[in-house]
Amino acid sequence: MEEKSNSRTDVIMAGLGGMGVLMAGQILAWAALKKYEHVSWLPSYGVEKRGGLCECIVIFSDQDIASPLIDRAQTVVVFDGSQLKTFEPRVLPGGMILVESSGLEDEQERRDYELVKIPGLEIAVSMGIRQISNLVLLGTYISIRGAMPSELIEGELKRRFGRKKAILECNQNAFRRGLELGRNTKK
Amino acid sequence: MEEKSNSRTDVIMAGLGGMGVLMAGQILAWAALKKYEHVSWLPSYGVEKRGGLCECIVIFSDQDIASPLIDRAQTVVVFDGSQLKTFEPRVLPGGMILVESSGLEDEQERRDYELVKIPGLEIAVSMGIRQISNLVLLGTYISIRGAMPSELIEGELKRRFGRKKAILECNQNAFRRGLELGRNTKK
Amino acid sequence: MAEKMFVQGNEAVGWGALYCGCDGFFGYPITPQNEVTQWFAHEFPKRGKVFLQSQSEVGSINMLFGGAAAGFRVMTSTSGPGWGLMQETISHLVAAELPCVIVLVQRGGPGAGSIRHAQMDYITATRGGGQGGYKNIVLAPGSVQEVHDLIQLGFHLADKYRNPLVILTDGILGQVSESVEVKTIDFGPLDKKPWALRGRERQEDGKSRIVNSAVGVLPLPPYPNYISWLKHIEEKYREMEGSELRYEIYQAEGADLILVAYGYTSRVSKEAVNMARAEGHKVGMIRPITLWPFPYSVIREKAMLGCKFLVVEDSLGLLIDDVKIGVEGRADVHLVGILDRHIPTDGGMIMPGRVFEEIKRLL
Amino acid sequence: MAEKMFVQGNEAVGWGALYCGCDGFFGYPITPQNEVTQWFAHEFPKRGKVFLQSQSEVGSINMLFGGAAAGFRVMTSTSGPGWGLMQETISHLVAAELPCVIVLVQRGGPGAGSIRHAQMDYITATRGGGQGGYKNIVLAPGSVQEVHDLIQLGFHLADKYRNPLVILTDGILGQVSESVEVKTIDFGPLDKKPWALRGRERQEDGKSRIVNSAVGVLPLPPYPNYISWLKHIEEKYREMEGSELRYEIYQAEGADLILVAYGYTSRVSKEAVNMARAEGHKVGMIRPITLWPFPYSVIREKAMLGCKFLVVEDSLGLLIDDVKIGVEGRADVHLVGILDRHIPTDGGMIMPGRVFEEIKRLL
Amino acid sequence: MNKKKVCGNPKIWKDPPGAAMYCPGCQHPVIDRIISEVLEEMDIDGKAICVVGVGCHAFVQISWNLDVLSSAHGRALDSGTAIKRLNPDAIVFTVQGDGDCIGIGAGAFIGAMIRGEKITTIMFNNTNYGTTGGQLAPTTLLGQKTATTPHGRDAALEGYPVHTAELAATFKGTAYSARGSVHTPADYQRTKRYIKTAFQKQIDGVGFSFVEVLSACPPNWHLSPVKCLKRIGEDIVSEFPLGEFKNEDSTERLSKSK
Amino acid sequence: MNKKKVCGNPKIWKDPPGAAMYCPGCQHPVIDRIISEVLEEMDIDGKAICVVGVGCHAFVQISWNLDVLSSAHGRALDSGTAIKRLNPDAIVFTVQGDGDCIGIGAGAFIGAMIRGEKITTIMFNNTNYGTTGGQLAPTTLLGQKTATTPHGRDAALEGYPVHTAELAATFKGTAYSARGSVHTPADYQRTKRYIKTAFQKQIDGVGFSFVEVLSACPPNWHLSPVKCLKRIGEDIVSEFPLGEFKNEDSTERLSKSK
Amino acid sequence: MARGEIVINENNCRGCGYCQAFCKRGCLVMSEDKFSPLGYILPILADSDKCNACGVCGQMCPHFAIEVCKFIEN
Amino acid sequence: MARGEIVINENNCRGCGYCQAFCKRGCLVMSEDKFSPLGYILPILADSDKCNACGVCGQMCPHFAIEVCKFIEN
Ligand SMILES: Cc1ncc(C[n+]2csc(CCOP(=O)(O)OP(=O)(O)O)c2C)c(N)n1
Ligand SMILES: Cc1ncc(C[n+]2csc(CCOP(=O)(O)OP(=O)(O)O)c2C)c(N)n1
Ligand code: SF4
Ligand code: SF4
Ligand code: SF4
Ligand code: SF4
Repeated sequence: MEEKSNSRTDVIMAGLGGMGVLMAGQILAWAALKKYEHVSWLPSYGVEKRGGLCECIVIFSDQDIASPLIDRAQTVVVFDGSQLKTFEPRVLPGGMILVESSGLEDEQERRDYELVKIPGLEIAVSMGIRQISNLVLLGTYISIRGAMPSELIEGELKRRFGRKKAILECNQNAFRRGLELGRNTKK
Repeated sequence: MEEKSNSRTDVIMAGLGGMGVLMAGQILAWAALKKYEHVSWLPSYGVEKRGGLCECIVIFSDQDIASPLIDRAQTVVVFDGSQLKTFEPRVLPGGMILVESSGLEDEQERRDYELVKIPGLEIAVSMGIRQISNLVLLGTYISIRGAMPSELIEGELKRRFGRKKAILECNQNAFRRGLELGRNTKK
Repeated sequence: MAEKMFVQGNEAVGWGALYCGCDGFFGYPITPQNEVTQWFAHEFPKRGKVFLQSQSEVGSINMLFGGAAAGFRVMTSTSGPGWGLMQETISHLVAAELPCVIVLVQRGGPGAGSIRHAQMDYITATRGGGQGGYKNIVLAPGSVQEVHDLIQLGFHLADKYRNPLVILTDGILGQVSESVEVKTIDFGPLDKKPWALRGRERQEDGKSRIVNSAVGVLPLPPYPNYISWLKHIEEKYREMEGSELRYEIYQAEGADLILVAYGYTSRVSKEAVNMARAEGHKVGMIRPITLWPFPYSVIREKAMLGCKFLVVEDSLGLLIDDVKIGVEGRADVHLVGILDRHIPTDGGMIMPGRVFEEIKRLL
Repeated sequence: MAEKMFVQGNEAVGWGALYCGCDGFFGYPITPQNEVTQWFAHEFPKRGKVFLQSQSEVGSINMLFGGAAAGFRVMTSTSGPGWGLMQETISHLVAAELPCVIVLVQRGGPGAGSIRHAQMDYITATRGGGQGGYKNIVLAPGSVQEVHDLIQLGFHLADKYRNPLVILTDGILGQVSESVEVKTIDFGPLDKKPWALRGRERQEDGKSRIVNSAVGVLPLPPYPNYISWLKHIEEKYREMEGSELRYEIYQAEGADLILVAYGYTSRVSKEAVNMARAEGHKVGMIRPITLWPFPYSVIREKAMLGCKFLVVEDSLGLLIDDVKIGVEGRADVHLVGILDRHIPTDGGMIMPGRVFEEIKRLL
Repeated sequence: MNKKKVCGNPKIWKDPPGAAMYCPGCQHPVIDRIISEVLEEMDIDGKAICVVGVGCHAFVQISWNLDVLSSAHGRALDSGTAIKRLNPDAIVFTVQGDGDCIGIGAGAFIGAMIRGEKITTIMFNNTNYGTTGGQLAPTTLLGQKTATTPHGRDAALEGYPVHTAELAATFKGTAYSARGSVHTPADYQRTKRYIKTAFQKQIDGVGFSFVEVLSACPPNWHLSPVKCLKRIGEDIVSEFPLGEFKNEDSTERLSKSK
Repeated sequence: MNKKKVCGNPKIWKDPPGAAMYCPGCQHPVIDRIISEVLEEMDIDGKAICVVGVGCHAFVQISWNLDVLSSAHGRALDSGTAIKRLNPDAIVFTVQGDGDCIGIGAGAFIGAMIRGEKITTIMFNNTNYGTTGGQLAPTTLLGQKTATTPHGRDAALEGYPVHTAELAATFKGTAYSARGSVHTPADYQRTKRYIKTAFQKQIDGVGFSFVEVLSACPPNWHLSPVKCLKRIGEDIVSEFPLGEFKNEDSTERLSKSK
Repeated sequence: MARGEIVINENNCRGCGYCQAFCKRGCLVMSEDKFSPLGYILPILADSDKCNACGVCGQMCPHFAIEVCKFIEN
Repeated sequence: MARGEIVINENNCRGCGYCQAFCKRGCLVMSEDKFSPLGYILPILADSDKCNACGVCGQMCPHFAIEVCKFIEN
């Protein structure tokens, strides 16, 4: 196990059911375990099978996590453009929202946070698999926020999909495209 | 309906299950209805099908009956001689216990009440029907205590058994034998 | 038109129900309420009303769920384990806002306990024994006449508030016979249950209805979501608390000691109060008739005057918690409970003499 | 030998049970506890232990009745309506003195209510929802680690007192993943359940055993009658109250306002306390770990010092009654409850921000 | 040239439908469509009162323009019994899942059949508990993997799939019992006839009537919808044969009844 | 000349017996005697665990020198299931009344048969609820007067008597099902053979085994004990035929099971 | 001549009459005036000589009130 | 020539593919790149001319997404 870090990161991942929001959060949480003493992942969703609002909160820290449930986070990643308005209140002043640009129609209303638009779905479709836009967004988040070394995520992808090579590869590719995109966006 | 009376009478009828204790009490209570504004009948018995302790409390009064459940009564009628000891504490000082003489072995322990022994079973057997000893005791009780005019009981017997003539008659006979016995005992 | 009868408490349940237009009774045998079920089996079918013996108490209570949803006045009665089995659906009845009357003839517990009387279901009756926290109005008769009367009030209040209602009696009140004036009591008009299921074409507005208890899963008009519906339920409770409190005060004026009791032990307590007053002691009684809502304010008022309290309850102590909530630490609260039973026959009961003894000890 | 894992609260139930020698799990699907049942379905059979899906929650709880009577460590888990259905037999378990663990992952009620989290079963868990008035020890974990730990303590205490025990969690604690140290916790030795049914020839004394819950009907040795048995049960309760009280005090020293919460809202409250302390407010928290027995004395002590109380509970207000009993009118008791939920997604939850707002309003 | 609608929403179907609740390829709403058509064609929808169980099959309550009661899990027949007894003119039917009806609901089911309630039950058999994530049901096939039988149902541990329609037929109080499916258009029509006959028995007062209908549950079978239909046509109908198991003649029966 | 006891208390019968609980002429204890003899003859009393239901049939718990669990009403098979699963070496059997088993207990009964629990159930059928005063049971005969059917059971209202042994036989999980009676000495012996076979199925692990036994309940039938036996021999056996309804061969079955 | 012995436990007997009904040889008949301690009519041994110790009365007695022994010559 | 008309409600369709499976004339086939608002693959009318308005696609569609009309000459 690597040396444990000395900071706290929190992020809300949000979108509609069926988009891989919860899984992106889980990958992040499991990756964080390698570096942080305290990690929490809290999902929240409705009754509908698909298309209902859905979110998860991921926190990793070297200190006790008082509550895995928080009102607002440093970063909010919105996986469905149409939901920006719904989740805008959830970012801390001075924080950042990463939003999927496809479906995005809402205007940014608050001015106290930074908004970054990511064409995750476009990239995923260009790669031939719509379902992996969640990893594109995860990659972008990692590289823009520097939440943790990207190797930790890569490791987690291997742990998770190691036995199914094709799936592993396409997830890796999507994640790396996201990282790249983040690096370009960041500057 | 006759004119309502102006007094209170309470009696505990007790014995073992299967002896007609509850029914004797019910006949008394129904009869009392004709004369008293307030009447209560409260049975109490155990789980056993037969042979378990069993009692009922009958109260009739022209005034509100605070509790149909009372610790001790003016009169206790014990339908099984073997149970005198069990029910002796239930009579008020100055009161009376009428006890079936068959099976009676216990000595009277308290001296503050009057004990009257009645050979109810003997009489019933002599009449050819063991089961009607309860009416013999009821008759004795009525005549000794003058609890109510015996016609009220006769009326209730008619109401209750009117349609079954043979049963009515043997109950009437037993009750009258009891009355007679009481008259002789009283003096 | 009143009729005078000499009946058992369990039978008075039937007469009360009959005279207030109960349409159907659904029940399953259990001691000590069998006379209730049997009364309905004998008296209801011949009057064109429904009596049905269910296959279990889960059956009975879900039959009420259907019958109440269809707009009928329906009821059941049970005891002990049967009460335990009904808890899931009582909660559904509250959630679906379905009026009905449940008679609980209390016996001894826990478990199968005893088949004889006791007063051990106070908490589950007043606070809801099933899932999710809810309230029923609980009426506790103290005499056979009151059994008859409160059944009728019970149906009225259940319909008025669209909530199940519990009549809490006990094995002794069920067995005792007293004379009763049997008649219909008028509590005023009620709406015609426009929400009930009758088949769409029989609805006055020709619109279909849904009745369900899962408002958080499939929202029910007019409530857009779970929380707004909960708010409505909560408001209904506040309204019941405000309007439906009922109690009897007996000889409590200037008392140094006040007994609190309901059901059969309230009769025993009355006798004990009489015994005490006869000897010149200042003793009185408060008898809650509604156990929920509970007369906290009445208790509190007396507690502020500095008297002591003695709860007489045939249990290990349940009602006593409500009395304690009422006095808020201002007065001592004592208990004559199930362990104080005198044993004249099997199992025993709380006797007036024992209560009087305790009164004397406390004064 | 400890193992570190990142698991959901619902899965931690399984790991805790496995590491303390649970022999069998009997359950029926219901949201939001399905992960518990599925964990056992996957992990128990391959380890030679019993997993069985029952035909209903009535089935599950009566399977515990059998398994516990046979001397095994058995458990179930459920939620909402399933909890309602178990009430009859939980009462029988108490009466027959059968140890077992029931995990209740609370969802919204009443009725079918909502399939998501809530904290609305406090009363039925702490005071007995079934017939006849009884008590279970109720343990309320506040983290995934504590879920794992308290399951083990739960089995120990259930066996020690021969009483069913309830682990009260909620849909949020069931869903959240945290890292957990998985290992066997040693609570000391227990007897070998000499009362259990094993078949007469396997009994050490060669004598047969009876286990029943109807002591008032068919007396069970060593209790000659119903009342003597009730006395024994009552004494056991007093012993649990004396020995098993557990709670956490957080930042409560010299506080002007004390939050009281358990389960997921205790985490939310902790965050709110931190927020308040960061702004210099004197705010603390009392977290009951045993909900029954309840830390009345701890609450009373603080109330005497003159602080206010704020109960944070995802319900219409149930725990708050116990806090009120504790303060005995000496302090104001406020509630942030289910109507204060924030709605980030369907149904909403109580958020730290809302609690902090209320803290500021009250100070 | 005019247009005539040959297939659209049934008249008693509310718009927008609650169909959004179902997973892609779920066949529950297909059965709902059949029931809708039958009620309309028999012109009994106006006096119908439906009691739904708890499960995905219950979503229909928000789609139907019928009076509907949503019962406690497994207890639809208890609630339906009281409705029919109190309001004998109503057409009372229950819509239940296999878990709801013969799992947790077996007590109510057996009770209603013993009493011979004049009610109609349509049981949607998808061989698992759909709503809660595909657990073992009494109807699960041997070898079928579910959330609670990860290695497939094993007769030695979990017993054999229950044949509900055959079971229902054994009760004297049952007037009609059949099993249909909707995995082909022909079966759709056959099932519709069964359901129609079942309602007719209720109208004639002959006794309890029961129709079990097989239904695909793609997410929990871990198969694509189209493969689910193939599975029904092969594995499932060979375990659960389609057809009528009892069809009691009304007049004959009514004269026997006393 | 010596004496040899040919009939006395069974060895596993405690003295004094709980027989005082029964009404005169109740045949429940006669069935208890048969079970005692079978357990002794098969030498399995030492590892037997009996689960009794709630009702008069449960009084036997205080008479038997066996480990006995007194279950919740109708749930003996749930509790028995857990005992057998956790302790497969034990001989687990339930003693239940007809009301307990197929009335309130139908859910547990059906569940156990679907799962094919390796348990034996002896159901005492006295066609009513004895303990509570003789109410209608699912087994009550048409026309029979009970405390809750004062004019006799009417098929139109309360349905038809349920045939539990035949019903049990329809489940694949059931290895053995029979109905006996004790109204003649010959039937006593026949019933004893049934009960023995039932326990043997459990020992062989073939599946669930079930024996229904008719029993007289004089006070609730409002007949003298001797007339009760006549009623059994005439009316009751003509409604409830005696005999074996299923006797599954073990070896064949076990090989089919997977 | 009697080949067996019948002992009736009068505490247990509840006067049901099954023993009389099932004794094909008429050894046991219900009395008219002999009562048990609980008040039930008791059977009496009308003709004990006929008893062949078949044991049926004991088996059919629901109240465990009859013990039957067979005489064995040895 | 088309004897009927098929209208697909794209909001309701959940891409199950039953319409394609049951249309014996091949009128409806699943697209590869047409998505519904909820993200499901949509069927397309491959050959509407062949439609004889049998209505089977509509009946078998679980999501009430298909309306079928028959042309009537009058
Ligand atoms: C008493 C109770 N237990 C459990 C549940 C949870 N539950 C909801 S739906 C369901 C399963 C339904 O399965 P089935 O009846 O087969 O219907 P389907 O969803 O497959 O249509 C369960 C167990 C509940 N609502 N109530
Ligand atoms: C849940 C519940 N409901 C009702 C009862 C009351 N009860 C006790 S015994 C009994 C009937 C038993 O009848 P049966 O099973 O036929 O047995 P029998 O007495 O005839 O042997 C009933 C209803 C109970 N104990 N528990
Ligand atoms: S889980 Fe199965 S039954 Fe439920 S909606 Fe989905 S496909 Fe239909
Ligand atoms: S009531 Fe019937 S079953 Fe019960 S002991 Fe008496 S005769 Fe036997
Ligand atoms: S069979 Fe038994 S109980 Fe009946 S009369 Fe004969 S000895 Fe007595
Ligand atoms: S059958 Fe209906 S839901 Fe399925 S693909 Fe065709 S139109 Fe869409």
